[in-house]
Amino acid sequence: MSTLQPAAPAPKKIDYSSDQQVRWCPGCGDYSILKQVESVLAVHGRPKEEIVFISGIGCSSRFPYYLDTYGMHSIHGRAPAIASGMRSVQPNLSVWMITGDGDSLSIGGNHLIHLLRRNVDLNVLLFNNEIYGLTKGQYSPTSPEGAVTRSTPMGSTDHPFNPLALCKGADATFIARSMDRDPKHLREMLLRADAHRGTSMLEIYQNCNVFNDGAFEVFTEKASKAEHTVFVENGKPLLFANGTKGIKLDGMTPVAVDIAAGEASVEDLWVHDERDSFKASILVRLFDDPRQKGALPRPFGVFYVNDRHTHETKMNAQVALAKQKKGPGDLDALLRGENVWTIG
Amino acid sequence: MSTLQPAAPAPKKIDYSSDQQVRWCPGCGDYSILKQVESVLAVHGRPKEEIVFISGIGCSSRFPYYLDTYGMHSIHGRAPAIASGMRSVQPNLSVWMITGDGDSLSIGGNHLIHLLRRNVDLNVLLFNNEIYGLTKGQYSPTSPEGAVTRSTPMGSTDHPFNPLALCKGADATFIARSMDRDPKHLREMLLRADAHRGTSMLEIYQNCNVFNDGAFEVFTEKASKAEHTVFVENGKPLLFANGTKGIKLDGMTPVAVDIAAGEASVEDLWVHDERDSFKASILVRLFDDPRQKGALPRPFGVFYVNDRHTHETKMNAQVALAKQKKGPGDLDALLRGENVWTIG
Amino acid sequence: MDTIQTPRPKTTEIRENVVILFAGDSGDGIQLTGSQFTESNALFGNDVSTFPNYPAEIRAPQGTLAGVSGYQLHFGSVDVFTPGDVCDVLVVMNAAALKANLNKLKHGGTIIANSDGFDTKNLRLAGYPDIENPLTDQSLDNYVLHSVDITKLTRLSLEDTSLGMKEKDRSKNMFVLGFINWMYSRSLERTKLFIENKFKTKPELLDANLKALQAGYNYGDTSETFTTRYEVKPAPMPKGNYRNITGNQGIAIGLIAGAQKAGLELFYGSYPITPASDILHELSRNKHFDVKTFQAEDEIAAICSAIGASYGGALGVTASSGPGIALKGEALGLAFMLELPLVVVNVQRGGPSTGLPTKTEQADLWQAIHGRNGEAPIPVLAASSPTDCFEMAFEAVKLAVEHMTPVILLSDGYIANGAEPWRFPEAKDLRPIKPPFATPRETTDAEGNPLADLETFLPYDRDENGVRPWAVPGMKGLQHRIGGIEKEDKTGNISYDPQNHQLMTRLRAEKVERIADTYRPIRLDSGPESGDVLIVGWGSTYGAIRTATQVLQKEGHSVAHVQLRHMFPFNKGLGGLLKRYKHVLIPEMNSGQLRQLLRAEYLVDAHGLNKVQGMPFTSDEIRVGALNLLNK
Amino acid sequence: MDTIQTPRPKTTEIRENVVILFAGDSGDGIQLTGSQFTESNALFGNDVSTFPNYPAEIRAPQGTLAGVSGYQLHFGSVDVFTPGDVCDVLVVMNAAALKANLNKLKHGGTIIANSDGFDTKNLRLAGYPDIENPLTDQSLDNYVLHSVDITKLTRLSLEDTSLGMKEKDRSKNMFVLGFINWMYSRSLERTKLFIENKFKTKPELLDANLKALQAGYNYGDTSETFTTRYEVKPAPMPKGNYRNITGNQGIAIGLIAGAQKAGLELFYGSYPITPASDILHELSRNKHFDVKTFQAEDEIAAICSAIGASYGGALGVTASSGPGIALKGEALGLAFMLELPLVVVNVQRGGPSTGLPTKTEQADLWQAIHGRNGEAPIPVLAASSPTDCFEMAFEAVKLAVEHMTPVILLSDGYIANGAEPWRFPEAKDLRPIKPPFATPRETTDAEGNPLADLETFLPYDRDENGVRPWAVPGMKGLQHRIGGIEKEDKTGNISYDPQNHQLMTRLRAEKVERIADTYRPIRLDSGPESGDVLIVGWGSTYGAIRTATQVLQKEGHSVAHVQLRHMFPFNKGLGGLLKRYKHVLIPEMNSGQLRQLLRAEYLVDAHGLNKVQGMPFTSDEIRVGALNLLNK
Ligand SMILES: Cc1ncc(C[n+]2csc(CCOP(=O)(O)OP(=O)(O)O)c2C)c(N)n1
Ligand SMILES: Cc1ncc(C[n+]2csc(CCOP(=O)(O)OP(=O)(O)O)c2C)c(N)n1
Ligand code: SF4
Ligand code: SF4
Ligand SMILES: [Mg+2]
Ligand SMILES: [Mg+2]
Repeated sequence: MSTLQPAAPAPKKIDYSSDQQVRWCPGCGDYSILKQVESVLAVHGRPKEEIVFISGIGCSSRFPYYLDTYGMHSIHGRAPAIASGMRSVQPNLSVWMITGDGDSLSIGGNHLIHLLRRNVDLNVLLFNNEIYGLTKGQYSPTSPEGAVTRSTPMGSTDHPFNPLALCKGADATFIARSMDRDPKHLREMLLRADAHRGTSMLEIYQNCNVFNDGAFEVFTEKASKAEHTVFVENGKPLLFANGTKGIKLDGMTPVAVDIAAGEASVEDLWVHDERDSFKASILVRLFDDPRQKGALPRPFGVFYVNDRHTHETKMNAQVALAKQKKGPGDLDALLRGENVWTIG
Repeated sequence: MSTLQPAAPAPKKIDYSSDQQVRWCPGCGDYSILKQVESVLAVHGRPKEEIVFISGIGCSSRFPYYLDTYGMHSIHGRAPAIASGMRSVQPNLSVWMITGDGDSLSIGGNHLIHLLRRNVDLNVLLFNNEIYGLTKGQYSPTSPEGAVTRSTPMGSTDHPFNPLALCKGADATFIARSMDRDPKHLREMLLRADAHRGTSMLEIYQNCNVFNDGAFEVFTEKASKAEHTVFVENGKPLLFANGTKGIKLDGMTPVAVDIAAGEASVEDLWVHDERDSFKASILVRLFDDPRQKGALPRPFGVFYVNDRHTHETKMNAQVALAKQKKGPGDLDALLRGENVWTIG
Repeated sequence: MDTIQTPRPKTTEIRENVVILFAGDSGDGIQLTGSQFTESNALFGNDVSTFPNYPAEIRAPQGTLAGVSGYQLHFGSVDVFTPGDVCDVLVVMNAAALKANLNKLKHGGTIIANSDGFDTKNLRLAGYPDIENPLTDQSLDNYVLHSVDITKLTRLSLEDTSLGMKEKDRSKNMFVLGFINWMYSRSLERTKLFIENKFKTKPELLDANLKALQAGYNYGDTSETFTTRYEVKPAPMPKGNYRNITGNQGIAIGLIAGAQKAGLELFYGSYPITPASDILHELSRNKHFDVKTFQAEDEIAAICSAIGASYGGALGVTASSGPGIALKGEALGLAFMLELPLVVVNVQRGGPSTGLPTKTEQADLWQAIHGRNGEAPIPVLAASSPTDCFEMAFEAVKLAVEHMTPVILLSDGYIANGAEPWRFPEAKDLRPIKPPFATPRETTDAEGNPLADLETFLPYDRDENGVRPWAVPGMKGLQHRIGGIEKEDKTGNISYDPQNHQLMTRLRAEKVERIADTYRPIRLDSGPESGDVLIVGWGSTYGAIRTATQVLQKEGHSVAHVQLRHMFPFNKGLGGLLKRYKHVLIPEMNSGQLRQLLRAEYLVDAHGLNKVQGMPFTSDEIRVGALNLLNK
Repeated sequence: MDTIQTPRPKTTEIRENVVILFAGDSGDGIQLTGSQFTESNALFGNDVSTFPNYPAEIRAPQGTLAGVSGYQLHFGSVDVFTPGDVCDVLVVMNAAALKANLNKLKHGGTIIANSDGFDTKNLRLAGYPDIENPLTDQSLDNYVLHSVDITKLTRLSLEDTSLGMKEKDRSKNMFVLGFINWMYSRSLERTKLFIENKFKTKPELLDANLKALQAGYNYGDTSETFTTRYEVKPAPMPKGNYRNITGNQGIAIGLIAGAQKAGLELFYGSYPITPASDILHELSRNKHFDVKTFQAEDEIAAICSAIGASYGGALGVTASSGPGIALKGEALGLAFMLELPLVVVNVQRGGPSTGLPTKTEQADLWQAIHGRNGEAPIPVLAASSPTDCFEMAFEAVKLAVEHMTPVILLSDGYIANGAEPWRFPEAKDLRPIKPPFATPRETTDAEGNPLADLETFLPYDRDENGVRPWAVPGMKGLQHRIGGIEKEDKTGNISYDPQNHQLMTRLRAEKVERIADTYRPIRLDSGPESGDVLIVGWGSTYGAIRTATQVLQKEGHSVAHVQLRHMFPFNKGLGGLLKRYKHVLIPEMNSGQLRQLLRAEYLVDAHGLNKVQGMPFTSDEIRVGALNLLNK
C-alpha cells in the first residue's frame, strides 16, 4: 500500500496526468474526481510506475487513460477479477479500480461482491451516476424506481440496489461515500481509502449532466445540502443541518431530532463508531428517498472499517509455507514423481 | 402463488414424485428436503401442471427430475435469470428455484442478488452444504476459512459469504433458514416461503455426507443443537437452550444471557419482529463460528418479510396501461409509422 | 461578405442524384438536420440512403476531430442503394468537420462552411498547420466554397426572442436545414410539422426553431451568392405506400410482427450495448403489442431470461453486439439442447474485444456459426439492408417458432443506423406462423382417478420435420423435465447411452438442415446465370455490391451478384450456382469468414475482397475488386 | 463352490498383451484396484494404457447400471497405444457390472465374478429378466466363468480383526487386487508399500487391507479352480527412466515446467469443472514452485484473473471444459487485443451444453478456433496422449510467452484420466523460454528533473516476429495504458482511424501466422511418404489410429498416419503432404470439425470418420474406416 512507502521527493501533481486529451462531456462530474485523485496521488508522491489503475467499461472507466501511471481499460464488469489476479502477483504496488454503477453493480456485481469478501487490497472508486452514460442513458441498478430513461419510457419497475448495503452484505472491510461536488471531502475519503489495507469501497455520487443531470442535487447544492446530508466522523455524534439537527437511535431505529428545538440533546445522539459492524449495517441503510418528507439525511463519510487479512497476504503466506515445508520447487523431483522405474 | 388457488381435492403426496430413480448418494441430506417439498406440495394440492421447478447445476439441482411437475435442469448459476423470464410471462404458476451454494453464490451470485432486488415471485431453496458436491469436493463460497478441500490442500484462504446477510444487502423481501435434519421446521419454512409473494429466500443447511460430512452437526445433533441454535418466531423473545437462555440487545449488540442463572429476565430479551429491517440486518449477522467459546447460537426461522411489489405485477401493469392508453397493438399502424407517402 | 438584400430571380437545375454530407460538433444537431432532410426528400418521392457516423465519445471535446459527427445522405430520382462513395456537397459547422471530411468530397464539389466555426481556437483544435484558415487561404480552390457566418445569421434571425445566446446558437442546425431545403427546392411544410410537434410544450423554442428554419430558407432566396437551386425529381419507385426505416427499427418491427402472427407474447431480454440498444428502446415503446422488455443485469441473464420466457410459452428474444454475443455462447447451447424457440440478434460492430463500438464490421460470422461447445448447429440469417432487417427478423421468428430452435440474426452498425424508404406490407399479407404446441390432455377420469391407459407424454417425439412439440407449463397432463444434459430419444430423460448420444446428435443436426427445404430457390440479384464473375455478398455489403455490379454490367462485363441471407444452412442451390462462373468474389468487412465457409462446403476457390476499417465498402472498391479478377 | 485347500502346483503361460476390465459399484474401489495393478505392471516394465470410466453421479444408487464404475487396463510386452478394443478378462463385483460390460469381453474371454453381488436384489437392480442369475443359468457358456464369493472370502480373511462388517467389505477390492497380482505373476511388494503409506495413520485399516490383499493372492495359489497363471514379459521400451502419468497430471507438470523455464510465477485462475478439475487439484499441491491457484467465482473471473496476473508479469493460465470455455470467449478477445501471454486449456467432454460431463469428445475445436467476436486468431494446440499433454502444455507456455499471445490447448476426458508410462525428461534438457520483457529506464536525472531527450515508450512497437515488449507494472519509466478498444500502431493509444484498424488487424494476424515458422517440419507418425490413404488425426484419437495403421500396414495396405498437434496455425508442410495421397481420412470424435478446416484451407476432399458417442474410437473402427476408403 502506498502509505507504507517512503515518500520520495513529492513530484508536482501535474506529473501524474498523461498526454491523452480528456474526453468526457463538458460539465461531467468525472472531471472533478480525476482532479482529486491526481492531487491525492501527489500527496504520497509514489513513483508513477508503482501505481496501477484498472477499469471496466463506461464513461468513468476511461479514467486510466488520463493518468501517466500503468493502466488497463478492460472489459465491462470484469475489472475486479482482473485486479484480483494482478494484485495476487504484485503485492507491493498501489492498485486502484475505477468503475461505474452499471459496470460494477449490473454486469460486474458478482465479481464485486467476491472481491469484497476476499478483501483484495485495492481501492475501488465507484462512480455512481444512477445511469448508463456511455450507452446514452438507460437506467442502471441504482436508478430510482419509476426512472424514465431510454429503456424505460414508462418508468423503471426495478427496485434499485443500495450499493453500500450490498457491499456490507458482502462483508466489505471498508465502506465510504462521497460526492464529486465536494472536493475537500472527496479528497479526504480518497486518502482514507488509500490508507486502508484491503478492498476499500468508496462510492462517489457523480453527476452525468447529459443523461441524468441533477440526480444528486439535493445532496450537492448549497440550498438543500445541509438538510439532506449528514457527514459522519468517527467518535462524533451524527449532526446535520449545521449542527441544529442530529440522528438518535430509538431502539434500533434511527430518527432525526431537532437539537435546536430541544427535541434532544447532543448527548442523546448516535455516536459514530467505524468499527461497529452492526451499527454500520444500519448506517448504510439510511437511504430514504429525499423527496419523502421526514426522510433521514443521506450519510457521507467512512461508515465501516475492519482489519481482516487481505487475499494476497494469505496467498503469499501459503507459497512461503509450502517452500519452507518442501523446499523451493525442484523441477526434476516433480518430473520424476513417486514411482520411477528404469529400463536398460 | 399457490396459496391463492382454490385447493382442489388434495391428491396423495405420492402423485408429485416422478418415475425417475433418485440418484443422490445414500445418506445425502437432499433426500429429506425432497420428502418435505413433496409433502408441502400436497398440502395445497395444486395441480401438477401448475408447478414449475427450475434449477441450475449441482447435486441439488438434480431435484426437478424427481418430481412429476414441469421442470428445467438448466445451466450452472443461471436459474434465477431463467426463472425471471419464465415468471414474467407466467404470472399464475407456482415457481420454485432449486440451487446450491456454488450454483447461487459463486457463479450465480449476480443473478441471485438481482433476482432479489427485483423481487420476482418464486421460492428459492438454497441447498447449502458448504462444498461443491457434484464436482467432488472443492470449497465453496460458504466453506469456512481454512477448509481443507481438494482445491485447498493447505486450507481455504477466502472469507466465506454469510449468505443471508448478502441477501439482506440485496434487499430480499423474505429471508429464512432451516436444515435438512429438522423435517418439522423445514416443512414449516417451506410453507412460509410458498405463502410469500415475491422472492422467498430459504437457506437450507444440507449435509453432504460424502465430501463434507457433519458440516452442520452442532446445529443438527441432539447433543449440541439446543445450545447452538435459536429458533426465532415472530413476536416471541429469542430463547434457546430449551428456554434457559436468551438473546438480549445491549445497545445494538446482541448478547447471550442465561435466564436460568438470572442474568436477565425474559422481558429483557430481544423480541423478534419479522418486519423490522434494521433488526433483520443484525439477525442475519448472528453468524459466529460455533467452535469459538461464547459464540452466539445460529438462528433459524423467518428473519425478515417485506411486501414490496413483485417484478411481474409491475411488468404486467405496464403492458395493461400501455394497452389502455394506446389501445391493443394495431400491427398495420406499427408498420405504417408516422410519415407515410404513397407512390402511383 | 453576405448581406441580406431584395430577392433576385434564380435558375433551377435538375440533378439525377445528390450526395450531401452534414458535419459538425456532436453538439451541433447534425443528426437531426440530416434525418429531417432525408424525410423531406423521401416524402417528396426520392429514393434515399443514409449513413450517420457518430464519434465514440458521448460528447468529445468541442471543435476536435474526435468530436466530429457526420450524416451522409444520398437521394435521387434513380434507384439508390448506398449513401454514396463521394459527396457533391459538404456542409461543415466548424474547422474540424472540414478537416475530417474533405477527403470525401468530389473534386469541384460544393462546400458550405460556417465561417464562425473557423476562428483561431477552432483552427487550432482541428490541428490546421500554424492556424492557416482554409476558408481564406487558397487551399480550397478546387472546390466551390461558400463561407457563411451561420452563427451570426441565426442570432440575427432570433434577435427579437428572449432566448439566451446559447439557446439561440442551438438553432444553427435549423438555419442550415432551411437553407438546404431551399437549395434543393423542397417545401418546409413537413419540417415545420415536425418542429411544432417536437416543441409542443416549449413555445419559445418552437418559435425560435421555426424562425431560424425560415431564415435559412429566405437566406437562400435573397443572398447574392446563391444564384441557382437544384431539383431532384421523384424516383420511379414501385407503386405503394412508403415510409423511412432504419435497420434497428426494421428488426424491432419485424420481431413484433412475427410474434403477433404467431399469436405469442414477445419477451425481449437484453443488456444495452452499442449499436444494438435502439432495438430495446424501440420495443420498450411498444408494450401494447404484448411486448415485455427486460433490461437484464448482463448478457447471460438476458439470453437466459429469454430462454425462460420461451419455456413459458412466449417468444424469447435477445440481442447484443459482438462482445455481448460472446457471453451468450453457453446459454445458446442450452437453448439448442432444449429445442425451444429463441431469436438472438447480433448487431455487429468493429472488433475484436471492445474494438470500435460505433463502427461497423462483419467479423462475427464465425462466432455465430461455430462459437459454442459441442455439436450445436444453429440457423444463422443475415440482413442486407435496413428494410431487409424487417424481412429477416420476421423470418427468424418464423424459423425459430416453427422449428423449435434458436436462430441467430446478423445485422451490423451500418444498416442498423442507416435509413432507406420501405414499401411496408399490410399485416394480412405477412406469412402465417404456427407454433407446434402440444395438446393438453386429461389425466384423470371424472372422479379424479388416474386414467389407466394413458401413455406417458414424449417431449422429444418429433414430427416429420424433426420438430418436437412445445409443451408449456400450465398445460394439463404434459408435465416433463428438460435440461442441458444429453437426453434419451423421445422421452427426454437423462441418458448416457453412447448410441443414443450419436442418434440425438444426428437428429438435432438433421432438424436444422431440413430448414433449408423451406427456403425460396436461390435467386441472382442481377447478372447472367453463368459467366466470368459471381460476386457473393452477405449482410450490409448489399448496396455497394449492387451498385458496383450495375456499373460493371453497364461497362459490358459478365458479372452477376447473389446476396446470401441464409448463412447456415446454406441455400441448396448455392453449390450449383457457384460452379457456373469462372471466378467467385466475396467482399466482406472481415478477413474472409464467409469465404472460409464456402471453400469448406463447396471446395470452391473463391477470392476474397476484405475491408476491416470499421467503414462500409464504397461501390467503387467493389468494382475495382471485380475488375482485377476479370483481368486475371 | 470354492474352499481353501493346500496349495497344488500350477502352470504358467506367457501372454504378449492382456486387456483386463475391472467393474463394480462406484463404492467398490474399482479405480484404486485398476490404478494399483497398472502401477505394478508398469514398474515391472510392461507398456500400459488405461481407460477409467466413471458414472456421472457421485454415487449412483448401489447395484444399478447407472452406478457402475469401470477401469480398463491394457498391458503388454509389446507397444501398447490404447486401452484395447476388447477385453480378455472381465472382473465384476456385481450383476450390474456384468450387464454393463459383457459386450466388451471377447468371445471365450474370462469372467471373474463376485457371486455375492448376484443375489436377487442385485439381479433386479441390474434389470435381469425375471431375475435369472447369469452365473447359474447357461447364458455365459461362451466364456470361461469363475464365480467366487469374494465378499465371504474377504470377511473370512478379516475374521480376527475388530472391524465392522462395512469396513471389512470395503477391503473386497484388495482381495481382488491380490488375486489378480497372483494371476499375472506379479509380486505384491509395490502394492504393500502403497497401502502402508496410504494407511500410515490408521493401523487397523492398514492391517486389514494387507490381510485382504494377501488372502486374495493366496486364494489364487490354493484354490482348485485356478490351475494356470499368466505372465506378460517386460516390453522392449527405449532405455530411460519411466513413470506413469495421466493427461491432467501431464498438463499440470508441463505448465509448471514451462513457468520455471521462463522464470515466471505461475498463476492459475480456474473454476472447477469435470474433467478439468484435477489440474487445479494437482497445481494446488505444488505451491512451492511459485504456483498460485485461485478458485474464481466463475469461468469469466477465472480467465480475467489470469489476464490480470499476466499483466502483472506472471504466467496466467486458466482451464475448463466446453461450457466453461464458452464463457471465456469475450475475455479471450481482450487477451488477444492486449497481446499478453495466456494459456487456456480445454479438457473437452461430451456436448453440447452440459452434455455428457464424464464422457469424452472432440467437439470444441471450432469453438477454440472461431468462438470469439471480431478478427481474433489465436494459436490452438492439441495433445494426443497423456504424455503428450506434458509436451503440449510446455509448448503452449513457450508460444504464449515468447509471442505475447493467448494460446488454447485442447485435451479431452479420455487422455485426461487415462494413464501411460512416461519416459520423463530432465529439467536441463527442456527448451528455454525467453519472456520479451521491456527494459526499465530512468526518466529523470540525478536531481530528479525529467530527462529532456526521453522519447515516449511504445508498448505496441513490435520486434522482427511482430511481438510487442512485455512492460510490467513496477518497471520504471514504462508506464502505459492498454485496453480492449482498437489501438494506434506502436503507441497503443485509442484510435478510431480506419486505416490503422486495418493495419492492426493485419499485424495481429501476421504475428500469429509467424508462429508456424517455429514448428518442427511435419513428420509422419508411420507409413509411406505418399500412397493410397493418409489418416489425419488430432488429439486423443492418436492411439487408436496408430494401432489401426500398424495393422493395416501389416496387412499390406498403403496407409500413412499423421497426427496434428498444431490446429492453428497449421504446419506449413501439411498442404503438400495431403496432396501426396489418393484419399485423406479424418477420424474425429465430432461431426467433422477438423475436416471442415482442412477442406477450407487446402480445398482437399477429405473423408470423415466420425464418432459422437462419448467414447473413444476402437482401433478396429479406424481400420474398417480406412478399408472402406481403400476399397473405393
Ligand atoms: C459485454 C458488454 N456489454 C455491454 C457493453 C455496453 N456498455 C458499455 S458501458 C455500459 C454501461 C455504462 O454504465 P456505467 O457502468 O454506469 O458507466 P458510466 O458510463 O455511467 O460511467 C454498457 C452497458 C459493453 N461494452 N460490453
Ligand atoms: C459453466 C459451468 N461451470 C462449472 C461446472 C461444473 N460444476 C457443476 S456443479 C458445480 C458446483 C456444485 O456445487 P453446488 O452448487 O454447491 O451444488 P452441490 O453439488 O453442492 O449440491 C460445478 C462447479 C458446470 N457444470 N458448468
Ligand atoms: S455521458 Fe454523462 S457520464 Fe458520460 S461523460 Fe457525458 S456527462 Fe459524463
Ligand atoms: S456428493 Fe454430497 S451433495 Fe452430492 S449427492 Fe453425494 S452426498 Fe449429496
Ligand atoms: Mg453510470
Ligand atoms: Mg454445495
